[in-house]
Amino acid sequence: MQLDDLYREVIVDHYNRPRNFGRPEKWDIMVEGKNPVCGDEIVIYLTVKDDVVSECRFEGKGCTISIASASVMTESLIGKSLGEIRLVLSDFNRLLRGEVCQRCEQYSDAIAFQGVTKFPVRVKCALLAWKTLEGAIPDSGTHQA
Amino acid sequence: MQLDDLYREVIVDHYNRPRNFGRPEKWDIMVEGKNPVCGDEIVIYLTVKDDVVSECRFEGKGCTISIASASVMTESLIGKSLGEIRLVLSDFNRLLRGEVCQRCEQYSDAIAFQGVTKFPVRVKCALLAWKTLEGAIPDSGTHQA
Amino acid sequence: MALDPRQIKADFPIFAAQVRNGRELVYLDNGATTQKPRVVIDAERDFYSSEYGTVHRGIYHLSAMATGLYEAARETVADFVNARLTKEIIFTRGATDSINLVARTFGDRFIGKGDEIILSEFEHHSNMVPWLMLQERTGARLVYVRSTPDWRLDMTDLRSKLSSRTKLVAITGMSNVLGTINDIDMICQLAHEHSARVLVDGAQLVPHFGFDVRATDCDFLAFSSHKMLGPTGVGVLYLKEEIGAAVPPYLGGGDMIEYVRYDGFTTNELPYKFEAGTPNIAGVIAFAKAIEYLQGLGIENIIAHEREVTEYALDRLLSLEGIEIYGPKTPDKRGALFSFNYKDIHSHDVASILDFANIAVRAGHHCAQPLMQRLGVNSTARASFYVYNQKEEIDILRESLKQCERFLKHAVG
Amino acid sequence: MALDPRQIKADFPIFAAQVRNGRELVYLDNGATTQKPRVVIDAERDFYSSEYGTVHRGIYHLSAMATGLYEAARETVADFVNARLTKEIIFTRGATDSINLVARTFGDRFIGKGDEIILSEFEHHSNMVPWLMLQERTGARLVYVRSTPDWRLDMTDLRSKLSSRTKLVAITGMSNVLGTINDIDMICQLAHEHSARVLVDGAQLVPHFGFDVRATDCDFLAFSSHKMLGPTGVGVLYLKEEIGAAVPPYLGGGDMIEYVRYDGFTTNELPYKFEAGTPNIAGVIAFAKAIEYLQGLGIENIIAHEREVTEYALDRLLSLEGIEIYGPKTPDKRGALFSFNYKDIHSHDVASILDFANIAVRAGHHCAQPLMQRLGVNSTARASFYVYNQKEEIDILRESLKQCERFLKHAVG
Ligand SMILES: Cc1ncc(COP(=O)(O)O)c(C=O)c1O
Ligand SMILES: Cc1ncc(COP(=O)(O)O)c(C=O)c1O
Repeated sequence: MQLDDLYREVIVDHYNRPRNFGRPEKWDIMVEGKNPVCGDEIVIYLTVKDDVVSECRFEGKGCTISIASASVMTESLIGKSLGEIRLVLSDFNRLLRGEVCQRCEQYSDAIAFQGVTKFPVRVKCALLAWKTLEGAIPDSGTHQA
Repeated sequence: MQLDDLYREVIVDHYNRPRNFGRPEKWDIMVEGKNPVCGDEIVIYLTVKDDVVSECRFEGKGCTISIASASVMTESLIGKSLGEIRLVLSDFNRLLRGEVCQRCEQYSDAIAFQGVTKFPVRVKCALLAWKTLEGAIPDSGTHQA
Repeated sequence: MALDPRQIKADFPIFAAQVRNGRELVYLDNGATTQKPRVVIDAERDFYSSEYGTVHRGIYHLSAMATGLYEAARETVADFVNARLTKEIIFTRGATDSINLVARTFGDRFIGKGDEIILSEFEHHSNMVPWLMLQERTGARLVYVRSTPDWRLDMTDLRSKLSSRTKLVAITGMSNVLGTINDIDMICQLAHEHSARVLVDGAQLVPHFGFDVRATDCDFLAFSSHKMLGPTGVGVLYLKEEIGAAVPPYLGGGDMIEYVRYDGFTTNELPYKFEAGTPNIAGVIAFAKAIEYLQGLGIENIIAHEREVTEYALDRLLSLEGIEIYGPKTPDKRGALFSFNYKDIHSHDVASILDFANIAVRAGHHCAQPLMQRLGVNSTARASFYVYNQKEEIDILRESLKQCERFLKHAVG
Repeated sequence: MALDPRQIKADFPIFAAQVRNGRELVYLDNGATTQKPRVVIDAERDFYSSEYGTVHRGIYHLSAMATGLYEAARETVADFVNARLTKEIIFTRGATDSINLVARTFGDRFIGKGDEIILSEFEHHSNMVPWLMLQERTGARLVYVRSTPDWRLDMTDLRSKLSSRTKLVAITGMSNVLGTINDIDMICQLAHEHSARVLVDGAQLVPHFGFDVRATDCDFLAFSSHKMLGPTGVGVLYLKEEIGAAVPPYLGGGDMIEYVRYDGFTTNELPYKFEAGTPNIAGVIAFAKAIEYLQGLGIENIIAHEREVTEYALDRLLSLEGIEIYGPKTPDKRGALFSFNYKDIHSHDVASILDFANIAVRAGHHCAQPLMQRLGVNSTARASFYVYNQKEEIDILRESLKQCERFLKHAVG
């Protein structure tokens, strides 16, 4: 286990230069998420055209992992249909549970978060944006015991 | 430590043939005591003439130690003034705390209860009658932390 | 596979430590608390010695490890009682604490004036006093189901007492005085027909027979670690998710909240909502080891052993002249726990004298004073068995009981 | 005599076990929980291995011994906090449980609608939520005393807020975020002038400075074993006898009763009235060993060590560029506990990166969310010290903090 597994260059890069950051002029779906334990907050804005995400932006405060993960998420959602989003969501959840996920290679830099599984306490950070989005896509069917 | 320290012959004798047992025709002071843990119950009856205990009887249900101790108590109180009773009470308490008590030799068979100190859980049994009486003699000043 | 108590005993350091006057310890107060196997003792020691940290909050290694072990213990318990969801398992201080939790949350929210709580006549004080206190707070009424002459729950009486007023049936799985095992499946079914919830006091039952919360469909199950080879200071409350979500919190403090403001707060999700403050981390982790040890023996084998001991004990003890046994005289639906009085020797004297033969039995009211009155006694002695007890120990008990009398007789001279 | 942390460390097995990448464990989360010395670990193991039994009820040898040890532990605690009577010491599950006990007994009996409870702005959730819950139950009001710019309690504000409506001042002895130590003597004096009771949350203060309940004349004192070298799952509530006798019981169950009937009950005397169910026997017994260990080091020496560490840490940390420390910047009336943020690195990242240097610090809101808002931050990192911490560890912390930044910078490329 290396600290670099957590702070992959690409993650730190997304943290320092978050993509799709900042509130857009208009949007179709807005959803807020918080982690009470660390005070992290995130707001996600989705614009949907013909059932396809045309724009996805976010703003918020958080640690390296939660911000980078939100940044990666926005990139991997743009151009996807709502049905596909559900798949991406469940794939990312699986990745963070340490399961094999070949498709994840296709989602922006999502695969970089594989190393986070070695830091169980940080998994929550990596999932903040994704869990938040999940709340806005009611049928996304990822279950938790 | 021997079981005989607890069940001295004289104690078992008092249990089998308790002295001053049974309710008298009349009395001046009556006081009831119970031990909720073991269900033991005791009632003590005192007759006082000119500040001196002329009669002391008891009735109740209990284990060998509590019954024998009540029996011994009645014997050691008869003929004593209320002031002397306080002394007897505190002496018996001291005996059961394992302290030296030379006067105790004078109180009927009280000294036989010395062995009970080796059985801390039975000390309560030995004290039931005495504590009960203490409640009826308000100024008896034995303190407990 | 039959248990081998001799071999099991070797796992429990106390038996080697407590040989007195050449006599091995015959520990028959398992109804009160059980001894601990080496794996449990070592689990606590190892945790403190090499991986101790707090749970749920720390980012650092030790805390992450402790959290992992603590939450794995919750899964072990969930699995053991077959809970649908891990978050339906709340760690408490003990069965008493678990029952009080239900009284303060479910009780205060859903049981009001005129509502009824049904109990048996043979509940432990821990499953009576919280309801008596609720009665004082809310004006709810306690209703007691009669016992049959054989000291079983009178199911006809239960049926007749269940009504739309019944909000809860709070009942012991197994009596800690009589050994009686209640028909929880049937009780749940009957209660649910009246939309009443069922709390099972599993303190005695669970250690000896296991429990399946889904098969019985009970709503609450309370039990204690220390009565099933685990450490002191740990208990479990299983409660159905839907209820946990609907009731107010129990204790206030760290971990049970989501957000706190100076003027209010919101509660955390299950199970944390009911676990305020730093939990008994080491205790919980070691408790999981106790469960694994029991699972290693095999619950089926434990049940078979319990049956065998029960049959033998009933046979050997009932045939002893002068003994009175309180509780069912047949081994069906009955645990290996026997309350008795011998001749007219006070139970305290019996216990003291047996102690001299290094036999540990309980004497007193067993936290069931009202039942003592029903039984017409002030106190009883009680011998209760577990996985490390051998049938031979019943013979030792029998012989030593006879000595009691001889001893007290002899002393008279 | 000055403490020798190197030597003390040798008493704590974890430090030998947790060497990672050649680096010794620098454990700086003592505010959350402390590590355990061998004497404490062994006390639990030995108790379970050779003398385990239940307390208060058993006639037999093991139970008598366990009861003796358990009650001796109570005396150790009574002596440690200088209680007038041993029975003023109640064993609970932890500080959180202790405070909830007061809220449910004293609170429910004596604090009604319109009555006021005074708190500081920097209470732990455990000393806020129970009162917020009481507010919901009874309509009592919570009143917060302002802090000075230096993050101390504003005594003038306290004076102005005390009134005949004040029923309780519930205040921390030492803040678990700011390190601030309150002037409990003065607070008790002022509160008592208004006939208000004082509850001291001693979770942080007691382990580091000891406490004298008679000298301060406080009415309640709550603290936890696990924050002072003892096992998890044990806490203490000291409460004045006159209060204990006047309030209703807390949990219902075994041991806390005198008599139980099917339709009512009477409570046992102090301290048992508040100890329902089988207690954490092994935990309590081992906790006494922890206190004895601390007494062996000498409370005066611990205080001196705390002072030395505080001075050095303030000096070394305040001089680090980019650090912000929350709490008093001077060592008087302040514990060796430092919340901080470094540059604009999130506290979670700080904690993760420090963890790689085998330094354990806390990150988050430290169960004081409202205070975080007052401080204008989402979270902080926190380094908290104890008897086994050396001044050198402050230097290690300082150097490693600098690495954080370099690490995250470097990674950007
Ligand atoms: C049937 C029953 N219920 C509840 C309890 C209380 O358990 P604990 O003391 O562990 O809280 C006991 C233990 O004596 C019991 O036998
Ligand atoms: C000031 C303060 N009060 C109360 C508590 C709660 O203690 P416990 O979690 O042991 O119940 C803590 C511990 O975090 C604390 O720091």
